[in-house]
Amino acid sequence: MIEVKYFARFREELGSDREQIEAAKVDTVATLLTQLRARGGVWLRLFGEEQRVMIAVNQEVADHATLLKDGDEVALFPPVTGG
Amino acid sequence: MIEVKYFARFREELGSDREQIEAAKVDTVATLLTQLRARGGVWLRLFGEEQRVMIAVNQEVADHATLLKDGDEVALFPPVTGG
Amino acid sequence: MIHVRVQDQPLDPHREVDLLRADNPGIGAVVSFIGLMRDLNDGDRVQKLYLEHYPGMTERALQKIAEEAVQRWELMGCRVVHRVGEMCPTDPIVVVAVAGQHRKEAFLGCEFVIDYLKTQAPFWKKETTEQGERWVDARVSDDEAEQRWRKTRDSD
Amino acid sequence: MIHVRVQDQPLDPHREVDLLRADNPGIGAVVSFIGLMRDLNDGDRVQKLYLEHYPGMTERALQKIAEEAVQRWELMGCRVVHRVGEMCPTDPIVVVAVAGQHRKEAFLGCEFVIDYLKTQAPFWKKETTEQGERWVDARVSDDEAEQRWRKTRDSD
Repeated sequence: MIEVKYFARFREELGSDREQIEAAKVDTVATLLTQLRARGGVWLRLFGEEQRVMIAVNQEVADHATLLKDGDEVALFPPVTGG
Repeated sequence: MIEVKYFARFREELGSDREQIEAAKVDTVATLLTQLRARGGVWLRLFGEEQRVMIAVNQEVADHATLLKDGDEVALFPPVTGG
Repeated sequence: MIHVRVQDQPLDPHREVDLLRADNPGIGAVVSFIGLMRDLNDGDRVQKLYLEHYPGMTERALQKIAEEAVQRWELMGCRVVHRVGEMCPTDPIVVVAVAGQHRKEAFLGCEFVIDYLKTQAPFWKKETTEQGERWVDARVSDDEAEQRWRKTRDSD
Repeated sequence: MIHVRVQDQPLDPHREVDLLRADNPGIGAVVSFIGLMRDLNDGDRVQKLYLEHYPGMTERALQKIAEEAVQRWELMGCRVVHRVGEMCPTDPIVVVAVAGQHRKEAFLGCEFVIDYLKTQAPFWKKETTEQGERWVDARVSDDEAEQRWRKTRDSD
């Protein structure tokens, strides 16, 4: 399984801070995002191609091309606003 | 009279922190420096053309061309090293 | 020499500067940045601020940024402490304290850390105004500030 | 909002930062520079440092530099305190604390003040090493640091 985490505005709008997704169905971040968008509604709105989505895999900055494997932790979040 | 002040290394090497100079004899900082150099010895060495001498007139940064008048306070000092 | 921390307790910037300097008479310059909660943002009065982070990744990101700064400018120390949770106007949100032999590298190191933190470390601000709660948008100026360090990378 | 001071008593940098911030919830960024006495200079152990100044002119120079910084970057406050007389390794020599709405201007203002202070404010350092006393020479790098602000003046 791949654990997907959502933070801040994404977490609130999705009403969820994490979920487990079947690793066999996603080989890259790009396929994961495609699968999430396919749910429509708020998923499509938040993760649409034109949205700014920051991605981390195993707590390191990642991008659409990053490969995924069983046991990975993926995080999706809006641009950061700390400091 | 013009009051001339010396600071730091200049003060120590001249063995004096100030003196009064006849205002009639100096109309600019340049003539003041020429007069001091004419004393020879340490005066010539400290205020020679090739030396870095910082100048203030009435506590404002000045240069060789600055005009002097009776009652002015002139300060001569080495490059500053604060902070 | 490097210390990074995320805490929900109030932040004491002076303590971080003291710890940074402690027992090192070779330090000639300390530059510190304190980010404070303002009572005004985008023209609206802000009553409260809530800061969320990504436990684990946030600390790793701060550590990485601090290490890069120390290496790049041969710093003698770097402390980064960021507050999370709920806070009020005038509360310190973040402290970046940097020590070096001379001032130039301390200024550069400190600015580098806060510029990167602003765009790379996972923190998110939500503010409470009279109109209710809202997530704060990222600033384009922060991206530009970060870009500057990439451009000059080869010419250091 | 602007405060400059020369003192022979030990300097408390934290107090200056606190006074700078006091009662102003509009401040979003405080950048401070602390210059500290190092126990090593040009390869020699330094035991003591003596700082001379030009009473009257020194305060005027600091005031002028602080005013220019505040005006140029629309700062919300600037405090410059410099110690004179005799001091020991790890003692703070100078504190420049600057407050602004955002970090960019606070960093620029703080660096501007210390760069100008280094080349324009009448202070002179004399250090005591094992070889005896010596006046410290001015650094070319300080002149270069100051020049940078002149060059960019028109392009701000």
